[in-house]
Amino acid sequence: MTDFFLILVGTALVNNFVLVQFLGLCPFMGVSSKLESAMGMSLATTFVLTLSSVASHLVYHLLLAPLGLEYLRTIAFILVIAVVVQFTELVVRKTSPLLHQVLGIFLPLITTNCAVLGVALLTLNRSSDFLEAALYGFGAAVGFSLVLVLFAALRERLATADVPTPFRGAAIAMVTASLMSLAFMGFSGLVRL
Amino acid sequence: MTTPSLGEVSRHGLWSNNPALVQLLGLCPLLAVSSSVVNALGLALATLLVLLGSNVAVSLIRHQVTGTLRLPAFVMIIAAFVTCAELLMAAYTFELYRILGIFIPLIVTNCAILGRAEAFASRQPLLPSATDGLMTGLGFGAVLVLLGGLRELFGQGTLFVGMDLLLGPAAAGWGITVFPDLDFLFLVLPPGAFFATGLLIALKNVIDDRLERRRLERQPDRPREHRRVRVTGTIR
Amino acid sequence: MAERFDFPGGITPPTRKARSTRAPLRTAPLPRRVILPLDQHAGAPAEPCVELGQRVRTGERIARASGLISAALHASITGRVAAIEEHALPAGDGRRGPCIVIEGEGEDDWLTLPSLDWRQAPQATLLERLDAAGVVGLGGAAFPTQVKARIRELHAIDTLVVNAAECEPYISADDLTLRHFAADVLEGARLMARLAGAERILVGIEDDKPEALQALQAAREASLAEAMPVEIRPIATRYPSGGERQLIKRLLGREVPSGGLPADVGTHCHNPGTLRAALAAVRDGVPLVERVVTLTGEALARPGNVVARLGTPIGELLHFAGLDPRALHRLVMGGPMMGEALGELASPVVKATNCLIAATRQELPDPPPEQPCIRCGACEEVCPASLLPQQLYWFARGREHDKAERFHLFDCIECGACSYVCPSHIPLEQYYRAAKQAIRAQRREAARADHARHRFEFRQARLAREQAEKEARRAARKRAAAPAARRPAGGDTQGTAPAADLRGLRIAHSAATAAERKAEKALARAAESGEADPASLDDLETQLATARENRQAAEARLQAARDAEEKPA
Amino acid sequence: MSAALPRAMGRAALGLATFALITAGSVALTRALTAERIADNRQASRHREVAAVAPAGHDGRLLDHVVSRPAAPAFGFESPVSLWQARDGERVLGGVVPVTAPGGYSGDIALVVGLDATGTITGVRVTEHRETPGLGDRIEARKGDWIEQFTGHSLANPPAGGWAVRQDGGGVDALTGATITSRAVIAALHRTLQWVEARPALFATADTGETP
Amino acid sequence: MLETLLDADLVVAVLALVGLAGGFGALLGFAGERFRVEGNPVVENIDALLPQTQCGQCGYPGCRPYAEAIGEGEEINKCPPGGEATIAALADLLGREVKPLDGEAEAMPRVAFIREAECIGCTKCIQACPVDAILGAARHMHTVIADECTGCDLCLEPCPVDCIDMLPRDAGREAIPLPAGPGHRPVLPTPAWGAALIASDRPSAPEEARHG
Amino acid sequence: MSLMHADQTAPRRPASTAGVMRWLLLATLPGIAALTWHFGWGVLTNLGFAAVAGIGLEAAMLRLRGRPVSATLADNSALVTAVLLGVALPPGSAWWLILIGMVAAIVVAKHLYGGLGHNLFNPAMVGYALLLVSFPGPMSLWPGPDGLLGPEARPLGETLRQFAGLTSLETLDALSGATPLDAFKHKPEALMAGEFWAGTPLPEGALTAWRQVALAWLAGGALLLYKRVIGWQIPVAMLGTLSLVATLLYAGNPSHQGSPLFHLLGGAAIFGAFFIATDPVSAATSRRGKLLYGAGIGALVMAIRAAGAYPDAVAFAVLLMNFAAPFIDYYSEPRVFGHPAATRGIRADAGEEER
Ligand SMILES: Cc1cc2nc3c(=O)[nH]c(=O)nc-3n(C[C@H](O)[C@H](O)[C@H](O)COP(=O)(O)O)c2cc1C
Ligand SMILES: Cc1cc2nc3c(=O)[nH]c(=O)nc-3n(C[C@H](O)[C@H](O)[C@H](O)COP(=O)(O)O)c2cc1C
Ligand SMILES: Cc1cc2nc3c(=O)[nH]c(=O)nc-3n(C[C@H](O)[C@H](O)[C@H](O)COP(=O)(O)O)c2cc1C
Ligand SMILES: Cc1cc2nc3c(=O)[nH]c(=O)nc-3n(C[C@H](O)[C@H](O)[C@H](O)CO)c2cc1C
Ligand code: SF4
Ligand code: SF4
Ligand code: SF4
Ligand code: SF4
Ligand code: FES
Repeated sequence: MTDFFLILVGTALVNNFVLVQFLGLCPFMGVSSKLESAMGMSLATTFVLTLSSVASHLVYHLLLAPLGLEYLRTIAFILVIAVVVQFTELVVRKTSPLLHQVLGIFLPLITTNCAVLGVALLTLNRSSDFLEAALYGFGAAVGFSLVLVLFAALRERLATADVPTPFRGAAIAMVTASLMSLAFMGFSGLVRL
Repeated sequence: MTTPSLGEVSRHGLWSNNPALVQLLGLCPLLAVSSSVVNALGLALATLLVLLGSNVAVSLIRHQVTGTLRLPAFVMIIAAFVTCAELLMAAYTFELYRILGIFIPLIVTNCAILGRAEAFASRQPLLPSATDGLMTGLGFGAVLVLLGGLRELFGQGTLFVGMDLLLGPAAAGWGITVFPDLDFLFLVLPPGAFFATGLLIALKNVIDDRLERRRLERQPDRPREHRRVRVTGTIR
Repeated sequence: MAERFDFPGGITPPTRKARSTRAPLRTAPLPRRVILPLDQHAGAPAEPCVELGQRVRTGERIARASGLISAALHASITGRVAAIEEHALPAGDGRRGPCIVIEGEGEDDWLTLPSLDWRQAPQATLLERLDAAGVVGLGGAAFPTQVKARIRELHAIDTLVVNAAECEPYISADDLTLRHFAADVLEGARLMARLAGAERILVGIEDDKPEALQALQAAREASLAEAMPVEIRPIATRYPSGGERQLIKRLLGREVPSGGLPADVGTHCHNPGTLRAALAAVRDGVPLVERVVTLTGEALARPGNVVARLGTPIGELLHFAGLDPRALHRLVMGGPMMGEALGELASPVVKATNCLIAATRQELPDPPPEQPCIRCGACEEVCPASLLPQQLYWFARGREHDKAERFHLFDCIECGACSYVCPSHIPLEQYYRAAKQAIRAQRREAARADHARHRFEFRQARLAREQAEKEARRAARKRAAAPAARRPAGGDTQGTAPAADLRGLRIAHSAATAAERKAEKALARAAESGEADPASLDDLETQLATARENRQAAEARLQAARDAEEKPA
Repeated sequence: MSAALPRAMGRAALGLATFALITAGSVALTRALTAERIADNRQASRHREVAAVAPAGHDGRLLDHVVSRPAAPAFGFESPVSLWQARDGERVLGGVVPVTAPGGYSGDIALVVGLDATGTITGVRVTEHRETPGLGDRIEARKGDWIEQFTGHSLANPPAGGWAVRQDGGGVDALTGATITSRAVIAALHRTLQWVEARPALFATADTGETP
Repeated sequence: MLETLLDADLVVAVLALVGLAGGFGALLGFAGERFRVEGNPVVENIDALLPQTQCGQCGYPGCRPYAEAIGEGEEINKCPPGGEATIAALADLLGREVKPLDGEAEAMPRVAFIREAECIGCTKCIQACPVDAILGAARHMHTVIADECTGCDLCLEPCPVDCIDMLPRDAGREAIPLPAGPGHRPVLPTPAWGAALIASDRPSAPEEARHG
Repeated sequence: MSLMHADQTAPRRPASTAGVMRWLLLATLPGIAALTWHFGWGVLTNLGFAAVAGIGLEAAMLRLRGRPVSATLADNSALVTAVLLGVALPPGSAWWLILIGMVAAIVVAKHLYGGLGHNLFNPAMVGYALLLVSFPGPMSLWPGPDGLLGPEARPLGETLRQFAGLTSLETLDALSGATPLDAFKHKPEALMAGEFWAGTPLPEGALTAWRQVALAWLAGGALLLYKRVIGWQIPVAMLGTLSLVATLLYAGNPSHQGSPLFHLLGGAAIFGAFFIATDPVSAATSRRGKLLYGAGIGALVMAIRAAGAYPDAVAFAVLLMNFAAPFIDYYSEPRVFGHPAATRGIRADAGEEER
């Protein structure tokens, strides 16, 4: 139990994907100017990240590893991810137009979120079992969602700030991310993974 | 979509639509691997190759693949290129391969690559696509190396240390120590990566602003073109 | 004194009322000329019903109400209509508006209405009288009293609240009204209570007005025989306990719902001045042509309260009170919290003018420059609506209107308590006022755009129908021309396509019919509820017309297809 | 509809399979062509690391002499140890032990420790770590000479209690600002030396233990 | 070369991935067919944000076609009647950058007004008006229903006798300006009493005080 | 519009932003005095140079941004930032350290965002955290409590040399260079809390000195509360949560954890609760939000103190909660008058999936 908790805290905060590990930065910068969108994106990412982390785990341990094809893992994983995303989108669009309204534009973006592939590859490195893989994916997603949503709220406040012209927009967002990452340094050493 | 001229494609890739500074794509490798010039240069080269290859390949098959299969097909092409690049690096620049580590497979999801494939190569013929790949890759690489230099110089006080990993023993002596006792961890650590990128973006804004102002001085006002469609018939 | 209920927030600025309460109530001299704006009440402006040069008597109607919410206007002196023209209004932004100007004859020749016994007269007569006398609320919003009194038709009222709080600094008009006419005010309250169907009267009065309180109590004692119970409840002085929502909360513990009216919680709230005016209109047949105005401020030598005719130029009134123009720095109509700073002395006293402050520079200095908000939260602590003024400020400044609305901008009563305490001297309520106005404009534009879209769709549908009908006619003609034509060979393979087509058209037709029915129902529902404004009814009509056109087009197409299909017998 | 579904599925399956064929084929081909070279690289790199710490005078065939030793959890070896013997002909000069130092600042630190037959350290190198750049990463030989200071020391030198950072009362200067990393490395070295002492026959003869 | 190609490893690799891809492809094909939806809700949302002036200044015949074009990647800054507000709303909806308007913003909302004395009743303007805001029959004078007119000025050009004017629409109550912000004093009316007594350092034009 | 203003009638609350800042500065005096008394001239060199750098940088930035310089400087906020950073740094820090910190605080954290009122993060703490991360060595070297005038006091001259960067505390005894939290954190793994205290590797009187300093800050905090410069919500929530967590930890494992009192008085908790966490600009703004915000800081401080790499964590905890503040603000609107229940958040329907 505590192990699971530690994995969650470790992946979500201490080794936060976005601010510490540098994964998933593009959607982090791109989909954070509005809180609403950020929430949609977090929801979508959490779902896809957990699912594809599990699926990749299965593909690796049931197909690639037994056949000695570890070197094909990148291709196989990215295939899994693309299909998971595409499939999710199709299903959501049909079954819940409302959810699609929220998640619609974000789902395709997730394919190119390197956090998704990153979590698949990192899970491998840690050679964890199935449950851990799922947890790892989920923890990473929670960490991603957390900072994305908080960052979006910050950026909304930023929109009314009197920022010097050259720094308006992406530049000040980067500086803000920098300060956030500085704050996250405080977590360092909290959980050793 | 009309085919833009090669010059325009180049200008877009290198400056006005630079993937790293304007589109904010490919940020993960940009920030993660820019702590020194060598790492940056290594990843820049790998990315450039993959970008070029994938743009060419996607452009070639652009009429064959459509619909739901497009995304999986594109990423598989990219993944194939990346894996090949990874294998080749392992075979020929082993040390660098070890340093870049997880970020080589992650080139697959470097959003800039899929972004270019989707936005450009899948709609344009071979030559512009290849140029776009090359120029975007160069633009991305330039920012990467610049950032690497900035962080290495002000974070550790050195420049070009360890170039031999990439360029062979001949480059072993290139490393220079500019500020001997400098150890400004902030720039070496993640926060510094974000901050330096922010500074570069601001710098680009300043330069753009200057250029724009100069351009305006030269030709003060552009006549407003009037294009208007009459609405008298039915739509749809 | 322990109060059972209270509203959140509030401030206690210095009251500065003593200056104007020392002197007894006086009557201002009859003005030689009055300027009567047509738009001095809430709702639509009145319409003039006099001609240029016509002689009018004091109390004669010169403009009539022009809509559901509007009020009549009466001549406040005897004389001739000298002009109907644009004139400076008593407003901070220097607005001008249409006014009737009456040149006086020097004498006061009254034209009053027959007096009524409010205990006997039927409700409808009383309401008519209030309407005819142009009585509006004198507590601030100048809302037509007659309209407000009709509340009974929609809500059950149990308590009539007399709002004698007079919470703003400087103002003492209600204080003096109560000191001199407490009995009238209570009788007026009984009148209004009867109209509203209330069972009791509750007077809320701040405890800084002991004389008024005494007068009220005496009047209450004197009328104990009346059936309607009257309760007088002094409350601790705190701004803005005179806001009706705040007062009702404080007296009764009831919270007027957001966007609702006091009537939603069974109350009805009136200012003492209004009650007196209502009584005068009914009992004496005197229309609303004069009111009590507080004249105060350090720049006046003889401050006090006066009974002034409406339309009296403000400058004249101030000179009567001994204005020292050199000392005058700021002229304010209303209180210093919610009132408006005026730019000139020529504008007239209107129905809503309860107070005129001629302040010196030391008294009401220029507001200091605004500084950045540091989110200290002082404003939040005093907001009587429990809003987050600091958040609203940032949203208003950033023009983030949907967020401002999400944070309940429209629950702000613009009391200015937040500005009063803000250490950064931000004129917060001005931001809110601007944002509210912008949002209203935006809503109007959005409604316009929607309507334009519907009109456009209607046109498209109309064109489509015309086209389809033309085609149907052509098909019919064709069939008539060649009735016996044989079907071409291989008709089977071709036959499937039109059949599928026909099915599609039939589906489209029934869909169009259903849409039409739906539009009809929507329109009927809106028309029935009686709450929709004309514009939205119009819009619904357009939508119905569009649906109709669509249905007709589908019919025509179906007909054309059938004609083409029709097998020769 | 009923016919369209299998058709669409078939078409999509075929399309994606074609792509898989092309992409996987080219990757597999590249891999087939480079596999040998990569393996060589790996071997060479390992050799370089091992050679850097091995006792001097060996015959250059370090990686050929792998010997296995059973796990010794008390000394930090959780699983059987495969170490490389440095030989000169039949004479065993010493060996190189791969050691994992747990409790680094962020994760385990992998080291190779070279020892001569007397149990004296002939060199230490960090092979893998995730310590902070600029702080903990100065344990790399490339970035500082901190790691060199252990060469020539043994269990008895410094004397008892010396194998600890100065802050804990030991005799080793920690890297400034990276005491945790330093502590982890020193503790691992100390344990390895104790292990070597507890197994005096470790490097004694060429054929002790099972050679794989 | 052929040897390499027929290498068992290689064949296994390719087959495995082809199988995987085939399976996934079928899955996608299934989903694509099974969960097909028509229409695009995004276009509806975009259309709702456009001003519905139907003027065609965006280069599309009406707002809806422009909405569809935006849905397919067209720039969002081409609608002059919408102005900055519409661009901002679109950017918000689509998560794109706000760009300056391509063209000139409308200064203020306007309505068409037909000088009825000059109208010859040619009905050309009726045909041009996208919202049926013009009333009239052939050879009778026409008039504009001001409440319905969107101010698109499409009726201007077809008119053979140039009898149509665009007049400013009264925008209801004047907008209340936001205060000037930090560093500025709130604007109060300039006192206009006893002009001789007022120090001359105030801005003398009352207009300024009113609007500034 | 409101033509009356509270400053005409000032009750207890300071009536202008400059006044607010002035009271804050006044309230730091007891703390500064106590620090100086125990830790010597270094406190004053820190403060002096930080103030000079702060005002200089603020003026430079204002001029660069084309804003009125002297009028804005008069709001005293740059001075507040300088003083707060100055007292947080180890006494007698080298000038370059202070300068880098002030640049981070005033230029990066404040003016890149638009100056007073616009910054998202607490400027002083940005400066402090940046220094802590970049220069862990110099930042963890506190001098021993040698006093200002006593026989062991560090002479002014030596402090000045240290300030000029000519000597460093590193050359002195390592153990004197530690705050109690620092020393406790870095005690060798095996040492139990009891043994640590028994052996007291801290110089005599260090704990007392720290306790007295904390109490002096408390006195300043009381003044701020009395003058209504700060609300009670943040300090109470923060110290309450901190004590609660510390008590739980201590009850669970008294042999390895510091006591609650140690956590309250041994570090920057009191100072942080009254002077740092209360920075209104970067904190949550609603009353309800402030409670959450303060509690978050308290919990984070304890989490990092108990398990993280840093001995004290007020700066990081404050920055982390600054990060969360706008989000908290969206979700902490009170029940508005006339509404049946509070409706919070930007979108009621999408608001739930967060965690
Ligand atoms: C049926 C009815 C409708 C009313 N509608 C409004 C209205 O639309 N706007 C308004 O300001 N007051 C309206 N009132 C009057 C308010 O209750 C209130 O007395 C008036 O706004 C003056 O309030 P104030 O001075 O606090 O602003 C209405 C009253 C009644 C009985
Ligand atoms: C902040 C605020 C303060 C008010 N103060 C008073 C007041 O002191 N006395 C008063 O009669 N009305 C005051 N009003 C107006 C009342 O809300 C309400 O409109 C009035 O009592 C209705 O009575 P009437 O229709 O007779 O004017 C105030 C309104 C607001 C928003
Ligand atoms: C960003 C950051 C990274 C750090 N990385 C390491 C590290 O890799 N190794 C290490 O031993 N200490 C690291 N530390 C420092 C520890 O937190 C702790 O301060 C140090 O180990 C003890 O300091 P000392 O050597 O000055 O006593 C790091 C500190 C920071 C701020
Ligand atoms: C109660 C209070 C606490 C403050 N705390 C800080 C602080 O911790 N750090 C800081 O840089 N400024 C602080 N300030 C000053 C000011 O708010 C700060 O400079 C702004 O954040 C700059 O925009 C404080 C001000 C007040 C009134
Ligand atoms: S009182 Fe003024 S400075 Fe304080 S939060 Fe409110 S608006 Fe901002
Ligand atoms: S003006 Fe509005 S926000 Fe300000 S205190 Fe009054 S009700 Fe609250
Ligand atoms: S320019 Fe704007 S208003 Fe005109 S048709 Fe295009 S979208 Fe509609
Ligand atoms: S009347 Fe003229 S300007 Fe008005 S909507 Fe019709 S075409 Fe446009
Ligand atoms: S490179 Fe774009 S998300 Fe990582």
